[in-house]
Amino acid sequence: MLSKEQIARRIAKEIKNGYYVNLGIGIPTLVANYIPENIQVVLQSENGLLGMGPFPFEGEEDPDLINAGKQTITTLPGSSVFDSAMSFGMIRAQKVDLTILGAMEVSENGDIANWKIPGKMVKGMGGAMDLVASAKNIIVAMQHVNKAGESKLLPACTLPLTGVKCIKKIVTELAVLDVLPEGGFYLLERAPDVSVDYIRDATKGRLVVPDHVPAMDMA
Amino acid sequence: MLSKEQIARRIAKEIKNGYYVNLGIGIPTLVANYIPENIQVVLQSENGLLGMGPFPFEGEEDPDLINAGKQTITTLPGSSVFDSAMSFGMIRAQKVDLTILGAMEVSENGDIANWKIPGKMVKGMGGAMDLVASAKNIIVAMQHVNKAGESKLLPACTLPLTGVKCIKKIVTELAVLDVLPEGGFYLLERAPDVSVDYIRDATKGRLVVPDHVPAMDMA
Amino acid sequence: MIYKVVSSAQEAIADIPDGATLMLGGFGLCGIPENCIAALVARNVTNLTCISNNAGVDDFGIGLMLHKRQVKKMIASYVGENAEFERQLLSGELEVELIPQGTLATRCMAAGYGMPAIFTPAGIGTEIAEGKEIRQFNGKDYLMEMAFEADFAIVKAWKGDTAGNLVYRATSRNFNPVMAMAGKITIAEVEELVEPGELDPDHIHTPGIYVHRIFKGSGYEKRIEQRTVRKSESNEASAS
Amino acid sequence: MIYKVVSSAQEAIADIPDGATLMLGGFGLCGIPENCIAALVARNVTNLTCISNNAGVDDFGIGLMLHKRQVKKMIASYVGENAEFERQLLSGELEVELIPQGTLATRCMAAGYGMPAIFTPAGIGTEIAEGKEIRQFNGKDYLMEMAFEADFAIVKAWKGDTAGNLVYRATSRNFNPVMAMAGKITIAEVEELVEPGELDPDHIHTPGIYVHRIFKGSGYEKRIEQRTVRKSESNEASAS
Repeated sequence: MLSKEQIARRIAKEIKNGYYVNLGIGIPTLVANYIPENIQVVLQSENGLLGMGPFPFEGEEDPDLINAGKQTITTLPGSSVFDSAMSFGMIRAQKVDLTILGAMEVSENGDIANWKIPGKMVKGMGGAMDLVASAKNIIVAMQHVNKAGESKLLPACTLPLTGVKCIKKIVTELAVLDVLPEGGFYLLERAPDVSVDYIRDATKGRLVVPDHVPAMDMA
Repeated sequence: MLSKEQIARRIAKEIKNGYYVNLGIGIPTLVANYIPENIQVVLQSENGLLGMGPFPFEGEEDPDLINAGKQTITTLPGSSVFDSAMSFGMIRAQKVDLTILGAMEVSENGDIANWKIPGKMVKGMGGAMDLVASAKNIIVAMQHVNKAGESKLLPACTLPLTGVKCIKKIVTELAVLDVLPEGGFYLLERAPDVSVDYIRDATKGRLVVPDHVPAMDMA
Repeated sequence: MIYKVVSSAQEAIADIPDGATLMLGGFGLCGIPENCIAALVARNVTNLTCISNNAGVDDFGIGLMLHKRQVKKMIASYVGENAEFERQLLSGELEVELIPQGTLATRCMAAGYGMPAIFTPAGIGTEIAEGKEIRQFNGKDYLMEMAFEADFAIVKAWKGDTAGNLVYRATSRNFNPVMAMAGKITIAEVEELVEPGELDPDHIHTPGIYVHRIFKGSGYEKRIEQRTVRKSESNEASAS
Repeated sequence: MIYKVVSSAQEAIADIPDGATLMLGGFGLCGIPENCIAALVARNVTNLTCISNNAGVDDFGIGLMLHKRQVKKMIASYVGENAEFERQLLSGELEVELIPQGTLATRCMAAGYGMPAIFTPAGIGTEIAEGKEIRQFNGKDYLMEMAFEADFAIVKAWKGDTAGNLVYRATSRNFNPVMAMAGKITIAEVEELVEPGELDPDHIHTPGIYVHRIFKGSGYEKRIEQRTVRKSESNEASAS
C-alpha cells in the first residue's frame, strides 16, 4: 500500500510540462514536493496567486502571503497576485490545466462528495464546488476505504455532492483508476504489493479490470 | 441665444461637490473648463481613467494617455487607470454621478437618439448606449433646432434610439428643460435674450411652461 | 480629487445600524479589516448579516463579533476553525448560508460591475442548485446567481490615498477589491495613507470611486493561522 | 515558470489561418499591437473577422488590413475616422457588427472569467436588442449578451516577462486586458521584455496564465489621433 507521500509522488507523474495546477488541501499539497525539476509548472492558489513557492524559511513568514489552506508560503519569480474574482474566473475559464483534490466519496460516474457529512458540523465547500464544476482535468487523491473499512469508490455517492460527472482519475493507496466516460472505475495500475482481488474487494462501485494490471512504477 | 461655451458654462452649474462626472464629446467636453474651483469633482473617461486633467502643454503629449475622444490629455494627482470592463462596470453600477452628452434628438419621454442617421455612414455608438442605459443622472447638451430649423425636442424620436426614458435634463442655446417623469419638457429657464414664445416655436414635443420662466443666470 | 478621509475606525463605522448587511474582506485572517471589526465590537452593533469568505477564529476576526453575539446571519464559503461559531450554529442562535467561494467572489464583482446576475457551473447537481434557475450554454449547465450588495463593505488595503484609491499587498488582496466594489457605502482601512499622486495611477487596484470613507488603521496584529515553514537548506516542510 | 517567448511578430502570428476570428486590443490607435498588425499585413492573412473597439484609420492600425482587404467582418463599437472602411462597407465588401462599447468589453471579460453570458441594460429599447433575450431584475430590463471568444487575441502591453505576465501603461490599457483573457491563443507584444521576478507580482495586470506567446516589439510609432494641447500658462485648449 502506498503512503500519502507515495500517492502524492504517483500523482506528480500526471503533471506535464507547461501545466498550471491547483492543489487542494491534504495529500494534494504534498504533490508539489514531487514535481520533476525538468518541467515547467505553475501552481495556482485560489485565494489569488499564480507561482506559489515552497514554505518560507523560519523567521521569513509573511502574514500577507498565504495559500488556500491558510499556510504561510512564498512566491517564485514570475508570480502574480489577483483578486478572488479573477482567481475563480481563470478556474472557470479552464485556464488551469489540472486540479488535484481530496474526496470523501467518488462514484463510478465521476460524481464527488467532499464537503459535508450530514449530522456533523458543516465547514463549507470553500472553493471545491467551483473547482470541480470548472476544471477540465481533475485527479482525486484519496484513501480507497474509510476508517471503518468501507469503500469510498461507490456506485453512487451517499454524501451530499460537491460536483457531478467531473472526476477523471483517482489515485489511492491501492490503485490508479480512470473514471470511464460510460461509468465505472477502470483499473489502470495497482500498488506494488497489492493484488487485483484486494482492490476488487475494496471497490464497491463497478470496477473494470483489464487483462493485465501493471504495478505502479514508484521510481 | 447661448454660445456653445455658454451652454457648457450653464451645465457646469449642475455639477455638485463630490461628483464623478463623465463628459461626452463636443460641448460636454467644454464643461470641464467651467467647473468651479471650489468644488471637488473627478472626471471619468470611459476608455479607462478617473481623474482626467486638462490637455497637455505642447511637447508634453503622451500617445499612451488619451480620453474617449482620442484627444491627448493629462492626469491629475489621485487619478487611476483601469481596463474597459471595469470602466463600464463602474458606469453600469451607477458609481458615476452625472453623465453629460450630446444628442441629435430627445423625445418628451426622455428617449435619446445620437448615434445613427439612416442612409448616412454609421460610425457606431461607442459607449453612448452603455452610458445612457446606466447613468442615474444624464444631462443632454444640444442645439434646440437642427440646421434645417427643425426642432430636436420631439414628441418621439425619428432617428434610431440610443436609449429610452433616460434623459433628465436638457440644456440648449435657448433653454434649460427638465424631462418630466410623466412625459413633457418642463421649461426651467430661458436664455437671457430669448422669449418663451420663441422656445415654444422651437419645441415640437410637449412643452410645459410654468407661470414664471426666469432667464438663465450666466454669471 | 474628492477627499474621503475619516479620522478613525470609530468614525468610519459610526452610522452602521443594528441589522445592517456587511461585507468584510479577507481570506481566513489574511487581509481582514482588524480596526473596523474592533470598532464594531466596541460599539456592539448587533443583528448583523455578515458576508465574508470565512468567519474568523474563536478570538480573532469575525470570531470577535460572534463571541459577542452581534451576528445574526453569516454568509460564507468556509467556516471551520471556530468553536463558538459551531456552538451558535448548532444551538440555532446563528443562521448560516454557505456559498461556493468563486460564486461568492463573482456575485460581489457583479454588483460592482452593475450586472444583476451571473452564470456559474459551481454547484450544479448539488444542494446549492436547489430552487435556482439553471441554464444551458454550449451543452453545459450553469446556475444563475444574483449580484450581492451590502449596506456597508469594509475592506483592508495596504496603502490608500485621501481620494480613496487602494493598493493591496500579496494575497491579502483576496476578496477586498470585489467587496470594495459591492458596498452601498464602502469603508477602507489602510496601513499607510498617502496624498493623491503618491500612488502610481497604473497600479491602483481599487479606484477611489468605489470607496466612500478611508482611514489609517493602527496596531495591526496580522495573525497567522497556519504557520508553515521549512528548515534552512532543506525542502522538508513542517507545520507548527 | 512557463517560458512563452517567441522571437518575433512573424513567429507569433505564423499559424493564424485565413478565416480566423481575431481580437485586437487598443482604443483608437492607443495601445494597438502595431507589430502583429504589420506581420498580418505582410503575410496577407485574409478573410478575417476582427473584434476590436475601433477599426483604425486609413493608413494605420486595422486600417492597414482593411486597405489590403484582409478583413471580412469587423465587430466594433465605433468605426469613424476611416474612409476606406466606409467605402468597403457601402460597397458591401465588408460586414460590420456594431456593439456598445461596454458590452464589447464585458463580453470579452466574460470569456476570460468562464461566464457564458452577461446581463447589461445597454441597448434596451434600441435596435441592438432585436432578437435578444430581455430579463427584468429589480424592475429594470437587461439584455443577455453572450461571451466573446476569439481564435487569437492579440494585445499590446508596456512590459511583460518571459512567463507572459503583462503590465500596461496609462490608457493604452483599455481593451487589452479583457481581450488577453478571451483568446483561445493569446499573443502579447511588449515594449520591454524582462525576466521573471522583475515585475512586481502585486502589479501585474494580466497574469501569464492568460498569455500563450510573448515577444518584444520594436519600432513603435504610437500615432496620436487627436493632438490636443494647451499653451503654457494658459487654460485655453486648442486642437490641431
